[in-house]
Amino acid sequence: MQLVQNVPFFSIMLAMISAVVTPVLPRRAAKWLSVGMVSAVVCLHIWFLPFMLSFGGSYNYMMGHFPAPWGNELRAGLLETVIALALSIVMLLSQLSGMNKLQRQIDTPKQGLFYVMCNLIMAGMLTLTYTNDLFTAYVFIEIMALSSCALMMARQVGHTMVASMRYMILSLLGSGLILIAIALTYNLTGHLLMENIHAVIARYAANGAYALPISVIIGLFIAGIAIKCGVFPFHMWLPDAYGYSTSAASAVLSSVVSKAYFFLLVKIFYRVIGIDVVLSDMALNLMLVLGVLSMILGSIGAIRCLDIRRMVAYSSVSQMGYLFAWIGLGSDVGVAAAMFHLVVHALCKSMLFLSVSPLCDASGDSKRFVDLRGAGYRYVIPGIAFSLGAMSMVGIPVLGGFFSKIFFAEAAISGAGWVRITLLAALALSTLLNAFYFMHTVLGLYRKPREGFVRQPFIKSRLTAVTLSVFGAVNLAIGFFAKDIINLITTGIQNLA
Amino acid sequence: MGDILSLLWTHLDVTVAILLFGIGFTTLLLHHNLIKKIIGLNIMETATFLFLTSQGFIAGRAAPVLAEGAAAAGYVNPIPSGLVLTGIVVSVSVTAVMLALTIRLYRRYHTLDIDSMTLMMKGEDE
Amino acid sequence: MTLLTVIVLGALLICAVATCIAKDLLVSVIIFLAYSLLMSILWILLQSPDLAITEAAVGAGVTGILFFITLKKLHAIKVKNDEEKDR
Amino acid sequence: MKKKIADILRQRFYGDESPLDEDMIASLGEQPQGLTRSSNEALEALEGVRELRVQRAQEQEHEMYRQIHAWSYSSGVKIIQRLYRILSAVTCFGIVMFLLWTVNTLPPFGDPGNPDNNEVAARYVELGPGETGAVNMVTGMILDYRAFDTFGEATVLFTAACSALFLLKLHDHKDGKPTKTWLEAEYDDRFHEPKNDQILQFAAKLLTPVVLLFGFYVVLNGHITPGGGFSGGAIMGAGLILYLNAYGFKKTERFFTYRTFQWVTFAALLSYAGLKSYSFYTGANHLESGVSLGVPGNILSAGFILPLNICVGLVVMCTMYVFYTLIRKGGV
Repeated sequence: MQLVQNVPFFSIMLAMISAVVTPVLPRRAAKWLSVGMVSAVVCLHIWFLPFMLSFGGSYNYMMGHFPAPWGNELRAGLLETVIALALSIVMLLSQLSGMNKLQRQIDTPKQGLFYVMCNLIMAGMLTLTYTNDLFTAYVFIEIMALSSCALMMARQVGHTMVASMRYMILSLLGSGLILIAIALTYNLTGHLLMENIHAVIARYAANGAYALPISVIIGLFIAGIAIKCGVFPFHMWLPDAYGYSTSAASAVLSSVVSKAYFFLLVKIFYRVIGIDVVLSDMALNLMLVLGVLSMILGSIGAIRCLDIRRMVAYSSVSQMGYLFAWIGLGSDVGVAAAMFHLVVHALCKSMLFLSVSPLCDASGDSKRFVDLRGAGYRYVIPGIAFSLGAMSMVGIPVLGGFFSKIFFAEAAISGAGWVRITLLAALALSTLLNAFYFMHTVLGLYRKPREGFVRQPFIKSRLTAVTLSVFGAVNLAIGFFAKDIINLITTGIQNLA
Repeated sequence: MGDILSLLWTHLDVTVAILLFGIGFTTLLLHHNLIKKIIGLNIMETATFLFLTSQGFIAGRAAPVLAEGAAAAGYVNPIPSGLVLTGIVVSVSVTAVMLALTIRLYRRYHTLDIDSMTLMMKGEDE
Repeated sequence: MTLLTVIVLGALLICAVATCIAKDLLVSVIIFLAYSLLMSILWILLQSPDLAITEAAVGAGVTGILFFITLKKLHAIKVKNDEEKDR
Repeated sequence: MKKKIADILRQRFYGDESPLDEDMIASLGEQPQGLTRSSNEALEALEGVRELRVQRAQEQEHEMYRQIHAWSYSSGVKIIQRLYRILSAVTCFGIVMFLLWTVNTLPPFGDPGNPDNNEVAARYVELGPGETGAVNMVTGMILDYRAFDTFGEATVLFTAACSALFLLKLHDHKDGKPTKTWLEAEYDDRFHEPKNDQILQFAAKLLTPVVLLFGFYVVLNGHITPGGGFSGGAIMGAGLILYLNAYGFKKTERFFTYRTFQWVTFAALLSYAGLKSYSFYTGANHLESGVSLGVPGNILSAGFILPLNICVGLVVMCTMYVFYTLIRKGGV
């Protein structure tokens, strides 16, 4: 085994160890340790990606001295590497960009703890991406749930506290469902490692045994993860949580945490249950229904908002709906489109959240659309970043969002019967609604300020400007290399099974 | 009907676990009081653990603390016990965090009812 | 399936229902502790002594203490609040 | 009715802890002014008319929201809540029925031929003592075969402790002087907790050493008898809590402060991570680990399991104690 193959293990351990070390460090050191750790992980992955490309397949990494059905394992493949790299970049840029705002919004002694939580989320994200073991996934889901709750309420106002209570309740219901699903899986197969479970379930599927429990398992996993991602009927906590917590926290929660959960679901479909079993199962329709509902209703919720951050938060609901609906479509093309959109949306939504908060600062700390008029002139770089992100979400050509819409449409057309019609209609309607609320906002940013608006002095931070420019460049690059990325993802999905 | 009942009787442990899960789930979802919700959460989690543990049980075998010279076929399956051990610790930490949140919320809103909390929170917004 | 197991299972169900419908929070917490102890007995019957000892220490012990101190704290906050209201 | 209660409570609250955060205060300061129209340029006039229209639309929208709010405070919220409750009750019932139905199709209870009694469990029981050195196979499994899970689990405790600190910890000033809130908390604690209760103190004097010793015994013998880091740590934590209850914070602060918690958790988790990283790395790269397992059944055996158990036990003990102190007073 070459040294480079240890990268997943090194990244996870690095994140965990820096989380453990942070509480005893002074606040400044904690901050830079966290940033340094995330950048180290990004660098490790940049080293790792070419290796995985030349390596071709995937490999298992034993955590300890015992092979597959006995010990814990990690598994590295192309898709995992791409997702981990993308989400680590999001994490790094979010931390840097939200740093100044965070120092003003969170009590000084508690800032160190904030970075502990960031490190833990990083560890959880990496582990959920790379793990080859269902029970490890459960443990790290709980770590993610606790630490994202802490991130949410880091800025302690009434909204975030009530939202985090609601989040905890829903999230624990979700964990309960996932744990029952894992217990059922263990009961049927006697294994916890993904490949071994897959072998046994494939055997059952071939001779038609235990069809009902397998359906139930799929349904429970879908319901559990849907609750945790905050798609439509379970989204009550989301607008308050994302809308009032500090901007770095909102960016991390919407882009890293929910994406990691979603990727775990895809992994479970491909590697635990087997995609052919899943695709022929009735339970998948649950995903389609949840997805379409949250696509439409999330957008409608966004239109009804008077406050820019709640609008961006609601837009998150609708975008998670896209991912669910296109997995629910039940074809490989749909999964590839969803994975591409996962990357695009992670980069885009975090940029939106992070550019909104300087714009609000420039408008006298108000989040209402009326006061935000002309903010694009007052603070140029965040204005451009927001417009870029909004245009990408709407699907203006050359940007990443445009390509994901194209891939979505292609995948939907390849579907059959009423599913095709529903998805195409939902895509059209949701894009229209998206365009309405995002363009409305962007145009508002470049209008004359309302009369009687007094321009108040605000702090311009160089760090925020630089990171937002990098964010913008990354988003442009995604559109530029869309074809390559989708090729990577398609190969990765083939390797996943 | 009799068939189903006898089947449920042979799976008695698991059936009770599912019923307890239902009770806990319903309490967690429907009860207004936060403390009750947390107790419901605990019941739900222990029910899941009971479900897991009962799968490791093999009638007539002993706990997996190995004695010298005993046959390997004399012990129950140790895996579910290990998993549940992990689960219990997760459940106590989650409970502690929920209780801490409850205290903070009570200090702010002076109620344990999550719906009135939400109403007051919306009131702050106007 | 021994008789003892059946009795413990039945008692578990009764405790769970009683916890959820009890009006007083303290009563509810105490019944929950009884539930935890019954669960640890059940785990001995299911041949998992590790779980039994952990549940007795964590579920019936520490969780119970945490619930009690929380109730006490809530009461203290309430008393303080009432005093301020009277003033 | 609820509205009234909300109002009363809110009014009381504005006093000590203002629920208005900066955003809201900022938005309060800027009441929308009446539009003044500059007479010269037609373009600006047009703009002004549009502004007026937009503003009127926004006012209407605000009015609509206010009405919705008013409605939702009275009857609407009741209807929606009832609907939500009925739906959730139906969902819960459905889930339980569905699971019961599923359970019937599962393999029978307690049968040795079930799919989960396969080669995995067999190897743990047959080769376990030789491969891990532990006699209690549950400990052997969680601390050697599946040690990464257990590391995650210890981290869950650490995460929970940090979240509770986030929520409840009261902080001193920089120069070490206690703040007003801290003093108030201290006062409240003295007021509400038992003071020099003779019976309690006598019982604690007798019991605390025994409880701590028993906890330590359970931790040390984790690989031989049932128990281990988690249960033993919880027992030790309970012992500390008993001592605190009897003698108050003055006495416990002599040996357990916030810094103790910080450094003990840090050291324990870091040594866990270090030891396990070593064995993960050697295992994955097919190197010899060079750890001798000793004779299964002896106290000094089973390689890393004994130190790992001690680490886990320390983490659990500190976390449990810190949960208690945080909830009681808001600090260690």
